[in-house]
Parts: sequence; structure tokens; C-alpha cells
Amino acid sequence: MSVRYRRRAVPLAIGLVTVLALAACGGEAGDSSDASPDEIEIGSIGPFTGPNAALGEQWRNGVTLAVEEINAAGGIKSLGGAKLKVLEGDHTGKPEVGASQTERVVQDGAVAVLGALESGVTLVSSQVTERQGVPYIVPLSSSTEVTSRGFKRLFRIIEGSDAGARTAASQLKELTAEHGLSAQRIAVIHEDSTFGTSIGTNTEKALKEQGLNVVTRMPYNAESADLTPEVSKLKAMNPDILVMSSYYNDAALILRAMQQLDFNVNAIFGVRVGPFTDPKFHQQMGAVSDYVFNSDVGMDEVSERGKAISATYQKRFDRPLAVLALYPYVSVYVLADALERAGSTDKEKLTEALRATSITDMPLAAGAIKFDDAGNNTGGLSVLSQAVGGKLSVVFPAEYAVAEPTLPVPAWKQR
Amino acid sequence: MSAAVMRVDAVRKRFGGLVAVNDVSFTLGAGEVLGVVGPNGAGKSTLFDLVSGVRRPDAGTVHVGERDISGLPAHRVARVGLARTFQKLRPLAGLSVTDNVMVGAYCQTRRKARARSIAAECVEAVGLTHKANEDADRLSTGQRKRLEVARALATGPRILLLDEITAGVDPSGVPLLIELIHKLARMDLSIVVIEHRMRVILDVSHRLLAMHLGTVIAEGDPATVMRDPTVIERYLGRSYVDS
Amino acid sequence: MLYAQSIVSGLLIGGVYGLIAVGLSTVFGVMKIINFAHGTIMMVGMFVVYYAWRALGVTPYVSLLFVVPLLFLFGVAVQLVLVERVIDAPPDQQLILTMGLSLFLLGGAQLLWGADFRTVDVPYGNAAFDLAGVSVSVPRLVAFVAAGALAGGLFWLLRRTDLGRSIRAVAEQPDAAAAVGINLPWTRALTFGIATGCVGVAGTLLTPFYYVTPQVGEPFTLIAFVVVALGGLGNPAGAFVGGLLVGAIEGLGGALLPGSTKQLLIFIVFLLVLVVRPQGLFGRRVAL
Amino acid sequence: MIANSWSRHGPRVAALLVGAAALTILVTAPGMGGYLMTVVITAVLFAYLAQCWNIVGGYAGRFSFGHAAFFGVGAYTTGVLGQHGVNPWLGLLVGAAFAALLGAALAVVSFRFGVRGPYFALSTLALAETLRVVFTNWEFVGAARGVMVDFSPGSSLAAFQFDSRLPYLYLILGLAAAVTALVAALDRHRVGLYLRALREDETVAASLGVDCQRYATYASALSAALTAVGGAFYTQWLLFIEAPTVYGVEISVAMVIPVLLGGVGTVWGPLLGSLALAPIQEGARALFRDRPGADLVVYGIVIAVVIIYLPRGIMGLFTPRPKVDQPPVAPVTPPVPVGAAR
Repeated sequence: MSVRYRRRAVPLAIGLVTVLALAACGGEAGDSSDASPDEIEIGSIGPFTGPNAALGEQWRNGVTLAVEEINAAGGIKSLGGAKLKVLEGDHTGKPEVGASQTERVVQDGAVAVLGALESGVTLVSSQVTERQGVPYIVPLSSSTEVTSRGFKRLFRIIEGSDAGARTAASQLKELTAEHGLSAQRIAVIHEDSTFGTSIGTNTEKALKEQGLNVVTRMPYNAESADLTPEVSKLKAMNPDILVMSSYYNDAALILRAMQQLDFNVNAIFGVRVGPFTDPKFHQQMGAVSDYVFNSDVGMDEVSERGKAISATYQKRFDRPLAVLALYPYVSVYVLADALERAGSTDKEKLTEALRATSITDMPLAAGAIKFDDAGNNTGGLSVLSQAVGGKLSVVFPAEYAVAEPTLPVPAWKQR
Repeated sequence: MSAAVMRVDAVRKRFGGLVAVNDVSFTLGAGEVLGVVGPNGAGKSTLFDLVSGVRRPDAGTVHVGERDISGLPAHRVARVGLARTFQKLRPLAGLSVTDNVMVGAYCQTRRKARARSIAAECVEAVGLTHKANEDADRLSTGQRKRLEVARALATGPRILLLDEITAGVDPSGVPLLIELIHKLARMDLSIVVIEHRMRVILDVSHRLLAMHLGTVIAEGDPATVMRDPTVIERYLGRSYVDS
Repeated sequence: MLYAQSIVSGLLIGGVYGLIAVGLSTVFGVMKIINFAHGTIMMVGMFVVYYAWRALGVTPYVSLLFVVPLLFLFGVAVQLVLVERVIDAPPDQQLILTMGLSLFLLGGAQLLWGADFRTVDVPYGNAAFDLAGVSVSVPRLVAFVAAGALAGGLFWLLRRTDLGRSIRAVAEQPDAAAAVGINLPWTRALTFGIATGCVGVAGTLLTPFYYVTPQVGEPFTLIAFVVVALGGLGNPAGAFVGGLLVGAIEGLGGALLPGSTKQLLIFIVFLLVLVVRPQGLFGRRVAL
Repeated sequence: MIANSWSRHGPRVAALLVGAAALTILVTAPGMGGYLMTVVITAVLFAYLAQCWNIVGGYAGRFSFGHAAFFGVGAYTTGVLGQHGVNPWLGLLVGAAFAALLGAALAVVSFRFGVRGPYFALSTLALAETLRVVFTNWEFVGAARGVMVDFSPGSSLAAFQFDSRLPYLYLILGLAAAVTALVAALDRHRVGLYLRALREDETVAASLGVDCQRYATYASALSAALTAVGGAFYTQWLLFIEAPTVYGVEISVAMVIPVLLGGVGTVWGPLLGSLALAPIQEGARALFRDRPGADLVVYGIVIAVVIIYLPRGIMGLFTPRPKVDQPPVAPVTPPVPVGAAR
């Protein structure tokens, strides 16, 4: 009898040790950087599984599309037409995994890293690259802390939540003033993780700075199965403008509850509500998500390039393009541009090139992409878009606007 | 008979509307073996629970020697020198026989070596030495009963409460257990035995306590109690045949 | 009115919680297993509903006709192939087996269908009517009523049918049940199937007003744990009432409590119930 | 019986295996790349946490499903005190003390009210979730923004911050070794026997003179304090914490899985479990990088297979139980509401 057990135990023991030994050896592989590489590796750290996998999927799509386009167009010409190659790291929403995956892609030769969607993971993952001297590009994490740590190699494409909130607040003020709408009682509602809280608190502050009256700021849990009670509570406060920051499911629950409760406001004003700038969301929600505004980094729909990308993306991934994919997409182009100008994959030269970035041909409704000393994109201003009849259009400011804002918003029963 | 080592005075326990133990009193003399008989539900095991601190009596007192132990938690009662076995077998399943017994032995000492030797003695006393390193849940029913005794014994008790130690045991194993009780009685222990098998109870007890519906209906020397008309009517009746 | 609205909304979603919890509780009652994959199995059902709607245009309520049998069979298979093999193992080992199953389904769903958000867009998804000033969502009301009916049906099954009597016998005295000729593995498999069937119904009823993603089930599993413990583990009736209670508390919490602390009220009630009645509100005495 | 000799030596073989692995890590550590080192630090941290959980979940048989509560208290105490200029080592001690109090309170309350088994598991889950919600909304601890620890360049043991990963690895290895030594000592000690006894049956243990409440409370407080130390390490290592992560169910689950897979209530089980899991998890992730979700499928299958074929965990391989001649009678443990007896 014991023999049988031994027969099972010994291979297992040997196996374990071997695996460990292999793992120990495996760590040594690949950190070569040739003078003129055929392939340039870039890291992409995102939540490809785990609670935010749905957002990570869009991230992946955006990166994939940009890399495919750049490679098809001849790669990085100043580096002999070197092709970009993505090293993906799935952080599953956990900071410690974000750290190890970042270490891995850097070790495997990534010349720069894109990361990491959730601000919490970005904060941890960017420490790795900062220590190793590798540039880190932040497409989407808007928490203030990301750029307030004095990091020298961190570049954020998206506008930080503080600046974004200020932009949103002034847009709100101008818009309501222009259309003679009351904005005496503003209610702010946001989901309670770092993302929503950062936007929500900053927006409240910015609105007050604009001299507007905020009647409440209400965080809620995005994983709630029902938000009708929260919306009823808001309704009882009788606000004339509702400002919100949400993910997908909760945004849908809030809008549906508003319709169901016949809770009418002069405007539903999203700040960085990903789904509000996702055409798929509007397709799915139909009339319920009509007329919502969203102050967000938006796409320049006027430009030929913007139209082309939307079409390509739809064709490639069978899904409309949204900001969650657009920003990682743009980030890859920012990196490619820096590589082109640096003519080298050297970390220092690449960082310098990134610092000197000035890109105007990106399909962003936001002006030139340029970075300040903290790594914030000074051109990353938010625009205001609105969905009408399921169609999403930029309505403010005038230079990017493709449609006039529809205001006041029709009551639920009139739709 | 010498002075009482344990005195139970009017203990009572109520579960909801049911009075499980109703003003039960008795004394236990030094070196005495007291048998407790009664039909199922008479309150015998509950009485043990009250005495051993597993449950707290609603009223009444229990004295061990001069010490009032009523309401003490079970682990304190064990340390006063009162040990018990359980009617439903409860070996500590993940532990070996020796470890089972050592848990009790630590009542007497904090030293591991000493506890181990106490445990070995007790295991030996119940005749389980050959199973000492087996896991307790590998034992047969009779062996488990003996393990219960060894465990209780290891706490170094003056008083031992044995709850149906022959129940569920193959008839061929019964003499072994009777012998064990005699052996324990010779070890200067005062013992209370709950038993259903008349053969056993008449063989080992010096005195008998008959219970019915939570009250004592007869008490005295075994032969007298067995002849008591109330006892015969309430309990023995038709089944006064050795089971 | 705010409180009335919150309680009504809470009760409506509570019906769904209850339905999910009923299955969890039944499995616990019979197998003494806490099924960690319960919510993930619901997710599988929701994907079936989604694709039936997307590809064939089947409206969710109609897809109950095949989602429930499908999930029932799935549950039977899970029990026979996986859980039955560890039926004598300690409960924590069984728990981790269901965790493994949950990970498997979660990963498999993402692999097969991707992680993106999906909705089943049906005209009645946003329908609502007014009842004395309280707005009632139609799909939620349907979910509530169906959940109640199904829970009632389950009690009837457990109380009045031979199958139910076997299940209860297996729950209370497996050895005795086996002795009188009840096929233990088969009865357990049917029980598991019934539980997954229930969660299939819950998932189907959720789809008209909820998103479908591979991750959708997990928060419901956690809620169902609390619901089940509140109602008394192994007590399906208690689980259903517990679901309503949690829904109502959550609704009230959403309206009453500041910030995003509405769940706090649930946990506080839960901990209080444990302190006052460690065996849950309705205890184990009336189990199954 | 031959099997007996193998089962006697089994734990030694397990110890040898774990020791060899630890030695391999120790020796190869300076040459490790950043990736492997980070993975190893994470794996050793969770092995450490699993061992902490083992004290109360394995030995004392209190299946806690919310150990993240203690982890989070340790992480947050260190982080928040650090923001106010308190040395992280002091923060670690204070956090451990808080967690010990919380763990003791949990044990006392659950004992007093007879909360056991699945109810205990679910109440600990509720405790962790409660703390998650509270910390997400509590402004003093940074609410939803979390806590960021300032990075001060320059390695220093006193500051509990290092420029390189290596000191973190040594530190967590040391912690894991220390807690394992503690558990090994406990395993042989009277108190360890008491814990195992009360795990099996509190009524019996009490009737044998074991003060169940006292020892369960000790175990809970000890386990909680050590878990909090792990949390403090996490804070100082990653320099950022937020409530959904450190109080999350995932942390609790990650502590439990290696123990169950390795062998509950054994000295080496939690470590063997971690040793087996980490390469599988990391390997599956590496293998299926292009197919998100496939790694979870593999991971799920591995867990199921191990549980089905090794119902007592990997330690079951090392301590096989000979077949019994007669089927043991099913142990009857009626649900005695212990609290009701008091």
C-alpha cells in the first residue's frame, strides 16, 4: 500500500521542484536591445480578466488596432521599419499582479508600458517602470494621484480628474446659461470606487467654485442589483441638474430607474461616464439614454480620420468604437510618434521624445497632445457630447461640435 | 459507606415546556458505583450534562466534596475531578487514540512527557495499546467506547460518569466492558453508570437510581429497586427480560 | 413616499435574491455544501437567454422553456460528475471544489463569449406602472411574482411529492434514506439540478433589466450567502423570506443611509440575527 | 504496517520539499529578474497568509471566510499612521494589535452566541465586507481614494522601504519561516492539541478540561495579528492600498485556497499548497496570454482535480491513511448550540 502512495508522491515532489527550478531559470530570458531591432516590444497592462474584464477587452482592441495599423503602414521608419509587438500583461484588477506583470513586460524588453485602466493598479504598476527608467503611458487612469508623485517618466493622455472636473463644471455653467436653464440645484451621483469618487468629489468642488449650488453628492455601489432607492432619494431632493459618474451596469440602472420614476431634470450631465460615450450603450438602451450629456475626452467626429477609425474598429471587432478603446489606441500612436522621433529604443531618448510630444493629427476632439512637467496632457481637454436618437455627437465647444445641444431635455413621458 | 464525594441537590432543567430533569437529588459515596436506569427520555443523559457542566441547571446545586460546582463550565468541572463519557460516540476524529487521551491528560500536568505517559497508562488500562497510533475514527464501536473511558480517565478524576458504555456494542464485547467498570471501581473511583442492559447494571452497581420523566421514582440497593412496583410498571413492565 | 418606493423596489429585487438563495439553501440542506458557483451558473443561464434572443429572437420569458431544463441538466451533471466524488469529504473541500467550478465557468464564458457588456433589449424592459404613487417596474414585478410562484412550487414539491420526501429524507437522515432504498446519488443530483434550475429562472428574469457579462453572477453569490444565512441554512422557505428581507433592507438603506453604505445595514442586520438567533431567523428546525 | 512508517516520514518529506523550495528561492534570489521576484514575493506573501489562516481555520477549525478584515486592518493602520509620520514598524505593531483585538472580539462573540461552521464563515465574510464599505466611505482613511505611501528613496530597514525588491523577498521569506516555525511548535504543543480537540468537538474538549473559548480566542487573536503583519508588508511593498482590494473577498479566498489544497490543520499543507498553486497560476497566465479566461479555466480544473483525487489535500499524499478493515461508523455530531448551554 505504501508503495502505491510513494509512487504518486515522488513524481509529484519531483514535479514541484522541477517547476520551481524552471521558473527560477525562466526569469533570465530576454533583455536584449539591438541597435536597430526588427521588432519593438511595448507593454500593455490591463484588466483582461477579473471584475473589469469588459473594459479591458476594449483596451485590448484599441491597442491591437493601432499596432496593426502602424505595422501595416511600415512600422517605425526611423528604426528601419521595425514593427511594434505588444507584450500583454493581465493584472486581473489586483495591484500586486499589476506590479509583477509590469516587471515581466519590462524584463521581456518592453521599451515603454501602457497601463493600467484602474487608477489603483496604475499607481502601483507605474512605480515599477519609474524605478527601471522605462516610460509609462497612462491612457485612461484619471485619479489625481497618478501624476502628483513627481514621476519623471509617466505621461498621461487623459485629462486628470481635477482638470476634467473643472472643464465639466464650466461646460455645465456655460451650457445652462446659454439656454437659460436653471442650474440652481445640482445633484452629483457617482459610483464609490476610486474612479467615480475621484471624479465626483472633484466635480462637486469645481461646481462650487463656479458658484453653482450642489444639493448633494451621493456615492453608490456600482455592483448594486438595483439603484431605484438611490434614485428615489435623489428625486425627493428635486434637483434641476443631475451630474453622474458611472460604469456600465449602474449607468443603465440609474437611467432606467429615472424613467420608471418619471424623475425629470433639465439635464443629465455625465462626467467621464464611459458608457455615455460608447455608441453600443446607446444602441442597447434605446430612448432611455437619449439626451444625456457627457463631458469626456471625446472623438473628433468631424475629421476624416475619426470617421475612418470608427469604421475600421467596427469592422474589426464587430462593435462600435468607444473612448475606452480610443485612448489606448491613441496612446500607441503617441508612443510610435516618440519612437519615430527618437530614432532609438533607448529609454532616455524615448522619454525625452515623449516629453517633446506635440501631436495634432489624432482624432481627438481636444487639441494637440503635449505633456507638462507632471506628465499631464495639456491638450487633453474634455468635450461635451450628447446622444440624440441613439446617435452620439459632440455638441460643445463649438470647434468640435457636430450638432447643436438639445435643450431643455424632453420629459420622460414626452419621448 | 464513607462520606459522600458528590451531592446533587434538587437540580432541574427545563427545555421549553418540557422539564427534562425535575428536582433530582442523590449522593455518591466514595468508591461507590451508582447505576441510573430509566426509559429513553427519562432525563438520564441530561442529568449527566447538568452535573458535568455541559448544560447549566435552572435550579439546584451540585457539590463535589465541599465544593459547589453547579453552573461551572465543563472545563472547570473536569479540573475539579469529575469526568464523563458521552452516550453518542464522540471521538476527536482527526486525532490519534493517544492524542485523544492526551487532551484529558493535560488536566493533570502541563508537561508533554508526563501527559504522554499518563495517556499511555490510560490507553493500556482500557486495552487499546495496540491501537494507540490509529486515528480515532478508525476504531470499532466497542473500541470507541473504551477510548471514551480512557480519555475521561486521563483527566485524573475522582468521579466518573459513564453514559451507556455498552450501547451499540456487540454482545460478545459486553463482558469486556463490565470487566472494565469493575477495574475502574477498584481504582478508587466513584462512578455513576447509565445503562440499559440489566445484566450490566445489576453486575456493576452498588446502588440504583430509577428515573422517569425527569424525576427519581426509586432509589436503593439494586435488588430492591428492581422489585419496586412503580419501577416495574413504568419501565421494566413487559420487557423485564435481559436485553 | 420615498420609503414606500424604496421598500417596494427592494422587495421586488429581493424576490430575485430569494429565488437565487432558495437554490443555494436547498443544496446546503441536502448536501451540506455551500455552492460557490451558484451565481456563476446563473451567468451561464443568462448567456443562453442572451444568445437565444440575439440569434433567434426568443424573448427572455419564453426562453425559460429551455434555459431551465438546460440548467437543470447541467446541475445534475455537476453533481454526478464532480460533487458526488467528494460527497464524503469535509465541507471546506467541497466548498473549494465549487470555487474551482466557478473559476472554470467564469474563464470559459469569457473565452467563448468575450467580456463585453450585453443587454437583451426588449420593449417591456423599461415598462412601469404607478401604484398609489409608487412606481412599479413591470419586468421586476414579473420576476418577483415568478420567484414567489417558483419558491411556492418548490415547497409543494418538497412537501407533497415522493421526490420531495426522498430529498427531505436524504437531507435529514442519509443513512436511513439509503436503507429504505432511496438512491442517494440520484436524489442529490436531482436536488442540485433543481437548485440550478431555480437559479436559471432567476437569471432569465434578470436579463430584461440587467447586463450580461461573465462577471455578473458573483455579487449575487455573495448576497445569496447572506440571504441564506439570514433565513437559516438549509431552509428554502427561510431563504426566500430572507431574500425579501435583504431586498427591503437594501432598499431602505439606499434611501436612508449616507454615501454608499447601504450594504452596511444588511451586514448589521445579519450580524445581529446571528447573535440573537445563531441558526438564522427561521432556524434549521423547519429545514426542507 | 509499512504504511505507518511512510506516514511517519511523510511530514518530513513535505518539510524537506518546502525547505528545498525555500532554499532555492533564497539562493537564486539575487539573480532573479524583477518579474520572477515579484511573483515569488506575492507567492510567499500568500503562503505566509495561508499559514496565518491555518492557525484559526485549520487548527482551531474556525473556517474564516473574511480574513481580509485583518489583512486590511494591518494594511490600513500602517498606511494611515505612516501618513501621519509614524514609522511603519510601529504601524505594523499597532495594526497587529488592532487586528488581535478584532480577532479576539470575533472569537468571543461567536463563542458567546454559538455561531459555528458555515454561519461563522459567513459572519466573517460579513465582517470583512462591513469594513470594506466603512473604509470606502471613511474620509479619515482616504475613503475611496485609498492610501498612498510616500516613496522615500534610499533602502532602509528602519523605514521599511527598499529601492530593490530583494529585501522585500528576504523579509517575507523570513516572516513565512517564522510563522511556520510557530505553527510547527504549536503543532507539538499542548495548545495545538487543544485547538485540534476543540476543532473536532467542543463539548468533548470541554469535558476533558479544555477551556475552548479561551484557546479559540487565543488562536483567533494570534492569527489575526499575524495576518495584519502581512497586510502591513503589503502596504510597504506596493505603497498603495484601497479598501476594495485589501478588504476584498479575493484576498480572503486567496488565503484559504492554498490551505485547503495543501492540507488543513497541518504544518506543511499551506506551504505545499502555495508551492503548487503559484507556478500553475502564473504558468497558465503566461501560457494563455492571448486568450483571456483560459488561465481561469485551467486553474479551475486543477483545483477540481486536486480536490477530487486528494480529498485531504496534497498532505494526504504524504500521510496516507491505510484502508480500514471495517467501515467506520459515521461520527455523530449533533448540532449542539454550545452557546445555549451557557
